[in-house]
Amino acid sequence: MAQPLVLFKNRHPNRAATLDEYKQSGGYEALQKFVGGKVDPGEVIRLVDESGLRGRGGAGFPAGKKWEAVPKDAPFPRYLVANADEMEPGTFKDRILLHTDPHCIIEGMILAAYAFSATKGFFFVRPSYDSSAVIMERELEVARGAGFLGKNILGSGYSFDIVVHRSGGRYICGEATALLNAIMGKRPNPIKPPPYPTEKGLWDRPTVVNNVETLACVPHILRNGPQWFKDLAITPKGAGTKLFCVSGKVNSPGAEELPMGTPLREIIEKHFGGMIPGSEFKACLPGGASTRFLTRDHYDVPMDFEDLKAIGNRLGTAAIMIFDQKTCMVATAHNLMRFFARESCGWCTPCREGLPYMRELLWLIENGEGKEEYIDTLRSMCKQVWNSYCALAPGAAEPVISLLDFFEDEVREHIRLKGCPFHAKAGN
Amino acid sequence: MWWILGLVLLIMKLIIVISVLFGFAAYMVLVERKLLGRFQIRYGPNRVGPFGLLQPLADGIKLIIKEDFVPRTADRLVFLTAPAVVAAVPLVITAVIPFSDDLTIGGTRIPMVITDLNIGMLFVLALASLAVYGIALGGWASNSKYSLLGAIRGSAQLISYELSMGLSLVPVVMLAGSFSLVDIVNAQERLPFILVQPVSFVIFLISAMAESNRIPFDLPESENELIGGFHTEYSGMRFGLFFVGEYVSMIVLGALTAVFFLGGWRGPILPSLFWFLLKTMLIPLFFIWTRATLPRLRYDQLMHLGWKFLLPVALVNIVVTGGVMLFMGW
Amino acid sequence: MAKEKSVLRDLLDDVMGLADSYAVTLKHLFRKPITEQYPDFKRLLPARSRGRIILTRDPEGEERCVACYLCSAVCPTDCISIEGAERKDGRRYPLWFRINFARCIYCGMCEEACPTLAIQLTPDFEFSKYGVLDFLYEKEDLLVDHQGKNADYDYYRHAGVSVEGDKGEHINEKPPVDVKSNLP
Amino acid sequence: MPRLVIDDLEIEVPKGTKVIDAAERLGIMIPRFCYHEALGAVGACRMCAVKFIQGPFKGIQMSCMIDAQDGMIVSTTDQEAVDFRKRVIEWLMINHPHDCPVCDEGGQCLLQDETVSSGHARRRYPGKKRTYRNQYLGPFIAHEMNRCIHCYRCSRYYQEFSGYRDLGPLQIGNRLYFGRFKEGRLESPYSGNLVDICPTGVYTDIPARYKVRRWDLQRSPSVCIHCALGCNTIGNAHYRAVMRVEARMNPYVNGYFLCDEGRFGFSYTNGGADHAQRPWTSKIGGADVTVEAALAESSSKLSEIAAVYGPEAIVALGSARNSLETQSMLSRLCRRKGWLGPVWFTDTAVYRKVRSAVERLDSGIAVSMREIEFADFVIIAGADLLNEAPMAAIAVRQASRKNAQIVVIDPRPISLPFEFRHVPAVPGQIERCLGSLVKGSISKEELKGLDSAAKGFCKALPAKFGDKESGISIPELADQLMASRRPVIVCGTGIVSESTPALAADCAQLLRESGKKAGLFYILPGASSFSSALLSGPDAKGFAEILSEIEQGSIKALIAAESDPFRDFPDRERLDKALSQLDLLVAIDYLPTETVKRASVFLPSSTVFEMNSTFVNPEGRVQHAERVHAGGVPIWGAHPPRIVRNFIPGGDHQPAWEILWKISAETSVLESVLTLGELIAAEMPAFEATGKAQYPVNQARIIPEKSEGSFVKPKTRPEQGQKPKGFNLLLTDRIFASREPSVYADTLEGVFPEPALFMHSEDAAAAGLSDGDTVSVGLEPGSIEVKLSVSERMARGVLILPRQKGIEWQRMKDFSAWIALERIRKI
Amino acid sequence: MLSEELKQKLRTMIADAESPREKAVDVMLEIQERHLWMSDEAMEEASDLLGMSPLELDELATFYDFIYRSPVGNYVIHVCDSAMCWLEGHQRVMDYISIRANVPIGGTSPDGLFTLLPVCCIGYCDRAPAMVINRRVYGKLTPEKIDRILDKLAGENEFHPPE
Repeated sequence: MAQPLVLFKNRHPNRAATLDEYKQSGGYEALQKFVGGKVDPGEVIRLVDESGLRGRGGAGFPAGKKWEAVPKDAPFPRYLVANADEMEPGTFKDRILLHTDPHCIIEGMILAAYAFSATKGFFFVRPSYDSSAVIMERELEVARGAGFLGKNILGSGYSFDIVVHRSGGRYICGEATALLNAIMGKRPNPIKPPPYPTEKGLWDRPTVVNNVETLACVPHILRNGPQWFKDLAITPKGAGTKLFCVSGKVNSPGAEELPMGTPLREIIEKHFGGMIPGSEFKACLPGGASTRFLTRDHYDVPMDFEDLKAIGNRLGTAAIMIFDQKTCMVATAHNLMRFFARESCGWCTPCREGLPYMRELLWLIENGEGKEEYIDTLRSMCKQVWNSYCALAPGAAEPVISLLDFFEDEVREHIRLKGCPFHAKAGN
Repeated sequence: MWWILGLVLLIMKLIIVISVLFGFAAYMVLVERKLLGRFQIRYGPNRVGPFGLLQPLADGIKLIIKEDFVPRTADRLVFLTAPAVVAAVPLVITAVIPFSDDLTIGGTRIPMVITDLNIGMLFVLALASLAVYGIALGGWASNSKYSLLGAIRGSAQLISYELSMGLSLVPVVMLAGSFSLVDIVNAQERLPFILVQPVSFVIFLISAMAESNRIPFDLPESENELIGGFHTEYSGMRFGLFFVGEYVSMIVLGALTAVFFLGGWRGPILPSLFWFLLKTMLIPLFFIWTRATLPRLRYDQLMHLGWKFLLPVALVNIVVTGGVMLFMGW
Repeated sequence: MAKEKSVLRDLLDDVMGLADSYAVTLKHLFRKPITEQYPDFKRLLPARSRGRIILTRDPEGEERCVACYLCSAVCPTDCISIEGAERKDGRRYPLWFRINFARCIYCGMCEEACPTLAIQLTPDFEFSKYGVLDFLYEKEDLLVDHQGKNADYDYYRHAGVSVEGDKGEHINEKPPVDVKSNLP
Repeated sequence: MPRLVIDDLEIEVPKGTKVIDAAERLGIMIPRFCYHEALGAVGACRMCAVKFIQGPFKGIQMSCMIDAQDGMIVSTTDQEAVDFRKRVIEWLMINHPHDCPVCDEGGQCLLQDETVSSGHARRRYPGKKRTYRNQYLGPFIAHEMNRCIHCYRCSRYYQEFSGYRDLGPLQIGNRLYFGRFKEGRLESPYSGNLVDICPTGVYTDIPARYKVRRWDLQRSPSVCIHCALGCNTIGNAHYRAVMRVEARMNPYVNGYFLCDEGRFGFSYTNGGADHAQRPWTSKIGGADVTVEAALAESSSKLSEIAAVYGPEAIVALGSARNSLETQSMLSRLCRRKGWLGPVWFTDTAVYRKVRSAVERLDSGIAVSMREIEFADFVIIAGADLLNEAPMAAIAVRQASRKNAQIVVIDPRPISLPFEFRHVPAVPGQIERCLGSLVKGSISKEELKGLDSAAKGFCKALPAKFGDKESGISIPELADQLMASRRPVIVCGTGIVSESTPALAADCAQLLRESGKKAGLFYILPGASSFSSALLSGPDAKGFAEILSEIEQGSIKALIAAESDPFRDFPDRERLDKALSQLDLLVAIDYLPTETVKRASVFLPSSTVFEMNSTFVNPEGRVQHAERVHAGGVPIWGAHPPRIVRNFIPGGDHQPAWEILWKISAETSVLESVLTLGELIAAEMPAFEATGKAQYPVNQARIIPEKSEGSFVKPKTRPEQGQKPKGFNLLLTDRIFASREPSVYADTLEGVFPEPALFMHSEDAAAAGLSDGDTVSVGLEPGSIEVKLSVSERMARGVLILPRQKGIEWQRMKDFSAWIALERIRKI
Repeated sequence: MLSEELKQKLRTMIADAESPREKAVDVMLEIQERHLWMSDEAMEEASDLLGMSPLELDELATFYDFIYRSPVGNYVIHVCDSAMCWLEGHQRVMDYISIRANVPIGGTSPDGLFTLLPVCCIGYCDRAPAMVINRRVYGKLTPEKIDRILDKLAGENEFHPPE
């Protein structure tokens, strides 16, 4: 089957597609048709809803539903936020997308904004993607020049503008409510709904936060129809394509656009050049650091929201991190836990104190000071951090849960040998 | 002339008996403490004088020089006299106790009894029940709940055991055919009554123990619930009188037991006075032994024992004795 | 008749029981007393026996007592009174510390409660005086120049509050958090 | 009204009640750290986890985050929930130091309690403990960050509740730090509440530092007497000294909190740190005597004077810190013995303002501080809340947090912990500004619906108040006022004109008649000024009159019951001279005042901590303060002696009413009316309604259903032409430094604001003065030298002079003065 | 300490925003461009511009990774130490830079040129190991590449001394 290219069809090595290139590939047609044609915003929502587009940021919430949640009589101004603050280890799809086709995102943002009559858009970008922010700012100016952005878009009477908001850099800013706090210049602690941001978000106004990839899909859906989008996927329940970022022990790490539901084996062996010489597939994280390990047993699982859910896992951001047989899984889990412990915002106890606790235990196990009872402690703590305020701590527990599920022998080996059988120091 | 001699003799006898009695009582305290110590595998008092022999002296001095304290709300007169009653009663009883064979000096038989009353035993019983007045008055006059409780217990206990005590002595009288203690001693020329009347002896012994408020019948005092009972409020020599009274009455009861059941001063070879003292001392020693052995009875047990056991047994004993005497034709 | 028999048996049992106990006491009468002649012969008491109370010092020679009031709180006879104060360097100490030994029942609860092992009971039990006020022991009387039991323990090495020096220098502590640190 | 089942107990709670509160109503205390009723739920600590068995939520959930709903079945004792809570404690304890013995919170520490109750006793965490460096946070609060469990209560209280922005969370993750940007004193005058709010010992009380444990304290409910509001407190005493004062929850008055002046200003009762400042013993002519001697002396001297010169040669002074009992006794004695007085207020004008304020309150219109929190428009007229009644500012802030509009009409450079519109009007213009604001909010239709009196009043209100003068558009504010439902007028009684309190009442009444739930709240000058105004008749003599009578020689004796004219009277020289003419000056007090020093007979009285006493707050709420301890020279700080005594050193004090009764030799005063409660009831008819038999009365309000006399037509005075080149000198209160018990509290000395004279910057520029200059203000009896502080946020043409320590303001002829420009010189 | 020109620039920046606080991070990043790190004085002046208290700004400054509250060198080298870079040897990269540029891990080199800090995932997992230097990313690091980069940066610095 030929690879259907939707988001990446204007991919050029080492540069982003220009406005003209984008327009040639059918860009801004949807904008002309829907905004320019003053189509009822409800229609936009209906089409996107029908296409089965689900949030690409990790949680997989249907995009149309989110827009619908904005009350019709909600006060103005309303805000749209494009979340390009991907900080999940292994994930870099938004960067690739930004460097490939910024106008696709811009158009997506305008259309999404149109769907619930947003008046201002924020493009929230992390500091290490400064190059992306620069591209975005440049292309926004281009779009404004072309009349796609700003006051009275395409003469429709609808006005919308986008500003780039640079973050100071923290993983928690990727969480929608924390992100809103960050934009407002408050400490980026998550806020537990209700009220939902779609009712009271930025400055108590309705606000929708969408992932960049989600927004990029919108123009294509509107141009080609929902059924077309649905058919792109391999699995019946999936919809559209997905940017898979593969990193680790494969020959050509990077990001590729593949249909939703492409099996793991095919992704690794066909699209990313297979394992590097001398390496064997041991495990992978299918959707960034806050998912569970997939082992050799899951090698043929289709990569889709529902199929992974069926085996107790999550597609997350579809950032596949591949580990070979030379990798110590305890050290890997420790590294991930160190990441999460460091990036915890410090709001709630399980995350602030529980994650460093687990990191300490993993570190001791890795360094040969582990005790058998640590395994039980880790197990029960993995369960207990689920009662934390936001999803960071449960996400952090996922790799450890699967470490204890699939690699318990390896953990016990560490304890028995009083050291790491792989002799790979994890670093602190 | 006779009556002068009699008076002199009487006074001499009184002085001798009382001083001997007090001396015995004082040393009885030491003996008790020493014995209790040995029963409990320790020494007992051994610091004052050799083997603690001067301990009674020290105790006496201590009691005399201690503050004599009278509670503010006490009935002063009664409070002050009560200990005297307790101490005096056993002394009076000794008047009728023959303590030796008659002494013949210059052809004159001097009876070794202060006075040989023909109703001696009734006298003894009557006075014995007087002792409780001391306790009751002392307890009541103290105006303290502990004392009052102790006094009430004392009276109740006394009434309960006086009865069986008296009944236990009926066979003795029946056998001796006289109330005179001298006659009773004489009646035991052949056999001490203990052999004839063992049941009476046991009842008498138990009742005597109860009469003298000794463990296991020390409910009127019971230190751990009534903090001394009737003498809670007493101090100094007044307390000492209660104390001495108890020991004197112990000795007197010993003497009575000797007279009623052990054949009085009778005994082979050794002088009769010695025999009498020996027999007299046996009973206090037994009391001390009991004190080291038995715990205090509960009040209901005390009543149970007195009314439901000793009294019927004593009655049955009288009937049996009477029957046997009738049958044997004595 | 079985019933009557049993009454007699009961009586017999009772009498035998009494006889047994009399026999026991009688036997004891002839045993050698085990009494120790106290003032002539003094037994060595174990270190944990509960006699006169002292206040010990930590290995650095400082007063161990931090005037936390736990001993006075736990004391069943209320014989301890304290007033806490603060030294210039922030260390807590008792401005005065008074034990009324006339009230003390040597139960040792204060020692058990003491978190710094300052208050300790010693085997010194020969403790009698002529005046009741002489039983009021002040800090000067209580404070000794040694560590008593647990000689090595130094509360301020574990406390987590710094008296001298910086935070994070106590046992099992990390260096203090630098709020302005650039490290992630 | 949702019904739910918690631990097999069913309960019905109002909608919006959190499950944790529903459980509390059932007596089930779910452990919590971050949740606090006043601060709301944020779900940070995760300690209040319970198991939801049935209902819209399932499994382990935080009970503070979930509103009670129908059909919920909740178990707090479910093993899973218990295990989780135990784990949370373990997590919190992995870094908590082992310092309970040296921590002041030990014994009253929520963390300690919940750690013990969770059963967590052994440290399993193999790692090391995190440590932090502490910050200096000023003389009240000690900071020990190592103990922090990161519940965010402090920053939420400090920033959100009290509105100050210099303490908050720094850093991230488990390095989270609560502190200031730089070390230094906390800006908030409400910082003491951090001690109460912190569930563990991060913030501890410095005045009580290392002094005592909670279990050793004698605690009693008390009432704060530092300002008029009557905040509820708990007095804590130990070793004959008051060790600390804590806030006592009263939902209608102060909520859970207390200002720093009330919390830390207690040391006057101990005589300061060295206990020497309080006059402990009775004195005759400066020499120590027994109480009996002093009583006999004053008693006989008084009857002598009464016999020779008649009873009207004796005058009694009271004050705004007298208890209700003392006031009633004073008033009774004056009447029965024929003495002059009692004179409660040194400034007769203040007395008249307080009286007119008190007369106008009724239960329909008087609001409590709690009700101010629910206002949607607050007009503060002539009151500097932060300085005059600090907790009222906190109440208004709560309204402001709920988006209420706040307007302050006051000439002073007011700063408040919330956003407000400041109309810097000079005192003479406050009425006009208030009147035009209220008038502007009455729509034409509403005006038609009013009765004639109200209509007349409304019409007579000044129509316009120039925007030029205020820089703020009154019509715009009036429109907002028109839209509001629950406006509240907070009116001061300090710098305002005599007619302003009544006008404020009329305005509130007018707003109410126009269909709003309007409220009225007065800021009165002292703890018991409400009751003193009730007790005194309309024809009471002012202190100035009394003074001239003394000067004339018709008054020979003066009884000062907890009263110090030397503090309040502006002309010290005159007072000095007059009082030295007296034959007898009896001072009854607990403070080392100037009057006490000069008294011919001095009798020590009890402080609020040493007696049962009653105070009435500005909304008419009668509040009873119980005795905390017996008093006496504190044992604290020195080695207690070993001698056995049957008296308490310094234990001679007795309640002022008792002393008065004894020196009056009027035994019948009490006997004829039998009880103190009946005495009060007899003196104060308003008290009757609360039930005199139930003395002590607590929390009843003694204001009438309906007040008399309203809608007095305001005087539409013509605009007073600005006198050329001169200033009106206004005397004001300042937090910590000017009220009576506070200035004798050495605990507050560290935070006294710098003495300063305030002036508008343009006025200053015109006079050639600049900020920070030391100026000399020439007055008739003498001149005052003080530092100048200029501000743009105040009225022009006025000088604001705080009556605070460090300013010798008592060189004025009267309570206000007109200062010509040229009399202000820079030195 | 901020120049008037910079202040003016920041003021216009702030004026554009919905609320001044929104620009807090941008203001701090802008100040860091000129002054490398946020000193206390810079914080106070910036908070003044933003209408926040210094503490409120510090709450944000200490929260974020790329705002420096301690002095840093002209070039802040952030070496990623999250999963993929760790797998590909971030420790070697760190050690190499540390020795090569004479800079302690977490500290600044004596010449004030480089500061070496670890950082959480920077989103260049496909080019691991990676690092960010002054918001520019370098991936697939090898010793030779690091040499080249450091030499170039050191060279640039001679011509453009920082303020």
